Amino acid sequence: MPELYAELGLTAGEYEKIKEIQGRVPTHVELAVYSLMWSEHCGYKHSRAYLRRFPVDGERVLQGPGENAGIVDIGGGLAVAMKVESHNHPSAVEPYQGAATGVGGILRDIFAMGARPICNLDSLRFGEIAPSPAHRADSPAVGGGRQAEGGAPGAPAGAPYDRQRYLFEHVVAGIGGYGNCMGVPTVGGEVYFEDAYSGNCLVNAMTVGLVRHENIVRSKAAGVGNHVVLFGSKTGRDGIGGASVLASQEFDEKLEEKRPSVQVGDPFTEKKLLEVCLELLQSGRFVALQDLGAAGITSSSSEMAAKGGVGIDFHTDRVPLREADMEPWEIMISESQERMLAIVTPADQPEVAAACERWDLDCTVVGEVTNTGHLRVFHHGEMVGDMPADALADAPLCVVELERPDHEVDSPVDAASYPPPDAPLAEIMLDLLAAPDIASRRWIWEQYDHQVQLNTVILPGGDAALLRLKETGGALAVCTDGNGRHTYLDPYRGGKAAVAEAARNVSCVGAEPIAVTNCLNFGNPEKGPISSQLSRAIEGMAEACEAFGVPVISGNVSLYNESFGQAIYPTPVVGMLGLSDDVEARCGVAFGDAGDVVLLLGDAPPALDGSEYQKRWFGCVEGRIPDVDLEAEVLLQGVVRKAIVDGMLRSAHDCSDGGLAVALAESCLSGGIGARVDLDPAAGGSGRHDLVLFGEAPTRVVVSVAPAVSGAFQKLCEGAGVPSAVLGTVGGEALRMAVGWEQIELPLAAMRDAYDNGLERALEVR
Amino acid sequence: MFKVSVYVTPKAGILDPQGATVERALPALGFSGAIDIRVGRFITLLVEGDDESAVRADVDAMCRRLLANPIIEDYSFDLASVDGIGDDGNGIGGEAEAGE
Amino acid sequence: MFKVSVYVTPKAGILDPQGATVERALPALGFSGAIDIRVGRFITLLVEGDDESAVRADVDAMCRRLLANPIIEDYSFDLASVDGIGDDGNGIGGEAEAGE
Amino acid sequence: MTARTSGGVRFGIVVFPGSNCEYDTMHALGTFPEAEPYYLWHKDHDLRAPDVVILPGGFSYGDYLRTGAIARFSPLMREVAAFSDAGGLVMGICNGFQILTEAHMLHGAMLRNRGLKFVCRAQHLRVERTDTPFTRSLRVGDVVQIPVNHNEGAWTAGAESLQEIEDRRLVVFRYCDAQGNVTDDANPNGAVDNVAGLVNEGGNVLGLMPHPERVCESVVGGAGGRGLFDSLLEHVLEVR
Ligand SMILES: Nc1ncnc2c1ncn2[C@@H]1O[C@H](COP(=O)(O)OP(=O)(O)O)[C@@H](O)[C@H]1O
Ligand SMILES: [Mg+2]
Repeated sequence: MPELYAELGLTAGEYEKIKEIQGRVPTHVELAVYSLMWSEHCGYKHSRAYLRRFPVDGERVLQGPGENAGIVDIGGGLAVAMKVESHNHPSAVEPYQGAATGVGGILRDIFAMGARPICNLDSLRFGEIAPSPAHRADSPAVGGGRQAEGGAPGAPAGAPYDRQRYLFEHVVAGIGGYGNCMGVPTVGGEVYFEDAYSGNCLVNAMTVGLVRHENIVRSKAAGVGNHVVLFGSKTGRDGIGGASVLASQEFDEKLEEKRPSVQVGDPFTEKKLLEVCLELLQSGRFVALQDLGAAGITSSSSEMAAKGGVGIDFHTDRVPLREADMEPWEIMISESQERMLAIVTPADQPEVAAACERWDLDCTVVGEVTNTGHLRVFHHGEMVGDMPADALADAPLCVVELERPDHEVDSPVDAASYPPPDAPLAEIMLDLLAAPDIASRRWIWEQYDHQVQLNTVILPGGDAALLRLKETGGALAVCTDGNGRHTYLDPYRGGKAAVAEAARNVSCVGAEPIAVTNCLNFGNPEKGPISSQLSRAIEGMAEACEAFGVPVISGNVSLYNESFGQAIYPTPVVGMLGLSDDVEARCGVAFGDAGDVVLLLGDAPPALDGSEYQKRWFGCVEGRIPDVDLEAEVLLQGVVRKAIVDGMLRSAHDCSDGGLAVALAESCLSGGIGARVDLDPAAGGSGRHDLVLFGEAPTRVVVSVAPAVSGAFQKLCEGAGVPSAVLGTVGGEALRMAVGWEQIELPLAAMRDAYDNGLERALEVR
Repeated sequence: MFKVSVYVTPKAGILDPQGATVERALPALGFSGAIDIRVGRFITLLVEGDDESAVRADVDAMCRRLLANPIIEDYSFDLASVDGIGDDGNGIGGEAEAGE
Repeated sequence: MFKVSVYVTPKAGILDPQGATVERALPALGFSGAIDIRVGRFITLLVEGDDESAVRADVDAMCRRLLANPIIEDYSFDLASVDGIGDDGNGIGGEAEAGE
Repeated sequence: MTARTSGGVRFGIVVFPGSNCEYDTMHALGTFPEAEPYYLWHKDHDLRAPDVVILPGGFSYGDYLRTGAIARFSPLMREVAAFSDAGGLVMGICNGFQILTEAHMLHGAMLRNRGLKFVCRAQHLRVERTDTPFTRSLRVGDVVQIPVNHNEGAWTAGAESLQEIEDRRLVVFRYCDAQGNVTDDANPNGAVDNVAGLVNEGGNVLGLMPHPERVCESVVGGAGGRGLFDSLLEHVLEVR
């Protein structure tokens, strides 16, 4: 048995603790249950202490972290449930099914709260899918190409791109395959391609749901004698991961058959599950509701019992099986998808059964609520496990001594030490517009139904998606943000920047940020440098949330994202929810009429450190990203929102990847009209024109206004203490940029060709 | 030239939502007594070459790399020698080769 | 009890985008000389009954009405008698019956 | 078919397991004061005196096996067939169109999109016929913008004669570019002859891949779909 606990991922200390709690040597079922509940995934051993740093309270918060999803009040008797979750590892093994079941899982978390999912977002990271100029043999930049110290992973020339393309294409298909079938629009998200993710892709899915206050349901079991009801799909051997060592101990000769199987998504069944849950919630038939996610019945039943301070007796032999010969421990930990667990009073049971019957779903009473405080597992009447529910839900904490990663430095790079690329600025600009990290994501979102439910007012492709609220005339804005490169260079600043950028995106469409969900994707937390990245990223995120007065209402932690000992970039993904009272008071990124005045809000100096330009043209990621001035950020976003509400802005666009030049180009392309601008050659601090154009800095927004309101708008900025500078005017068939003595002219057609086709071409180049 | 028939099926134990849905639907159509329905793919192709064992190895590699997804699917295939390209008979010939 | 294997293929002349895509992808993977690739469905099921010709008629109706769409697809199937439900051998047996 | 003589125009929206545009169809019809939409459950046996039956978009039965293949056997589909045989108006949108072809209530069949990808995007359509109850308020040659959203929308005549289908002028909408040119570039899925929508011989059953219910309000993408519903309302109110 001692070898067994270790193979299950438990430490000797934890095993001793289990024996102490149980007062004896644990049974197979118990060991399986403990090992999962005390795993990082379910127990948050390494992250729980840091997560406490997040601000979780606020006037609107109806449910903070601790439930299947967080919930905030949005007025009019309505509330929004939201959460983001990772499915990184399953997607690396089988990208289509891994991504699909990731979407399925997060959707269940939302309707487990009683909310109808109204949109999905997806935040993705893969390895590079095509070479950068810095890595092309004939590259003018090769001379300037440098490898960062401390082992920052740069793309070696001729890297194998096929696997990354395969992962990317199939992940996108899987997300669409599931969300489209569910009738939930996928309206936003992000994707980056960095070598740091080549052994470990990230697939984070977020769902936002809408619920009337009175229909909110929670997962707290209650009422001794009530039924525990399992409904949805049958249970098979899906996703029985590490615990399959339990099988190998006993069934060595049958190991091949007992091999854990990949979870396959069945969105059709989930759609029926969604409808039946909402129907039954409407009529108040559930005492409590919980989806089955990681660790299946084990985690859902023990969490329901622990939250309610009650016990649950569970009968594994009653569970409808897909494969007849499953062992009790397999049934307890199976991760078969599209299943829910509910607590139902005996009086309501017939109604629940009838509704499931109507929707052709299995529905079985698999246990009852008890007053024991224990999760007891029975198989054909024989008790095979008996554990205190609260002990299961309370994994021991692990504390790791923090260590600053070697590659982190205290000062930014000296831009002067970077030999300027031997290429015209216009060429660099077109390359950046076509870069897989920047180019139009249309290829992705045309594979997603982004319109079903008839709420999508601002389509994917803008700063944030905007969904109207049919019930109130208001609107919700949603986006995800997180730049791993930035966080790698400085976790604290990167975490802060992720929240600030997400809030900025929401503000740019006219909505006020009201709640955050997040997914923390990091490497192995047992290593000091990784835990250090995790704790400091959280600190930065928390400070930013506090500055905006926005609570963190839910999230997910995905650790151990490493391959061959190489961790991914530390990647916090922030999901931001914004609220607007009036759907008509909105703004997009598109330039409008010729003659409109273009302005830049914010004056943070653009930097090379961690920029797309540094990565693509110098082949490295190094330095230290600029810090976000949160006070300035809050003021700037306030001005943007006020100007949108007052109808002053024709367009607003956050300046991020690719810097000011790319932001201007995107506003031109989106509006189908050019612009003529004059940029301050001293903005980068170093006198380098390339930095003025492509350097990156937080807290900057490009806006355009009609000439008649330009004066009033500048006065508004001045009054609020927000720096604004007139850059030029909208008009013409090209983007013309003057930087000091240099003139760059980019015809719309050339920019469109690069931007619109960049992603698809990157998938094809050999 | 060989005519190749490839049979791709969901691996045992792997959920097959299509099969399960068809199985549930059949009784309503008046077909009872059909169970264990699994829906896979049937791929036919013509492969040039005279050396059966070389073609067999090629087809096996093709199945592994493109025609089937070995993580969730099993495959098998038959080979039948044909005279010319024109032949498109539907017969199942040759011996089956189990994949994986 | 019979084990039934149903083969559904795109009708001759009907566009088969999947087959065409596979055909285009193969050379890049180093497989040349594979042509005329058609992707269809392979469905296996167990059907209760002792009377082979009755089962055959049933399966034919099932194919015509549900498993294949006669406007765009052809089908054929084999039957193999099996002892009990437990059997899930993968062998291809019985004689093929051309549909439509 | 029970004809109604007064009140609103009744639209019965059939809900199959896996349908997901029934709410949208209901909402869109709600923007027409004369429309009286209601849901029908696929296991029902009574259409409840509709003026028009709509088979909405979505993924009935998960689109498993073939799109529409299982849904067409729903008990209610027998009633829908009887209703259409008696001249009743039936409109199948996207998945509804797929179901109607599987049920042989419309010609042809659907193949997977030629790009092998799901496609959701704005789409221009050229109106080919206006002598149908579905298009009477439009003009021949009009270009309307109605989004498509499907994985298997490449209509093909299959074993049936394309020539006969064209000769009988059953095609009502074709995919086209903004100028109304019916080109291959403007074809989102590889449908034969750019067919986006067609009617039966009686002209009382229409199937179309694009989603008119998605474009009935300017705030979410325009009003390109209103013409179809306007036509139906006009027609029903006139024949009363
Ligand atoms: N990074 C985070 N920030 C805030 N809350 C978090 C974070 N990670 C996890 N949580 C919260 O911890 C709880 C457990 O998360 P998880 O195990 O992912 O839930 P589930 O099993 O429902 O998917 C949830 O309430 C979740 O919102
Ligand atoms: Mg949950």
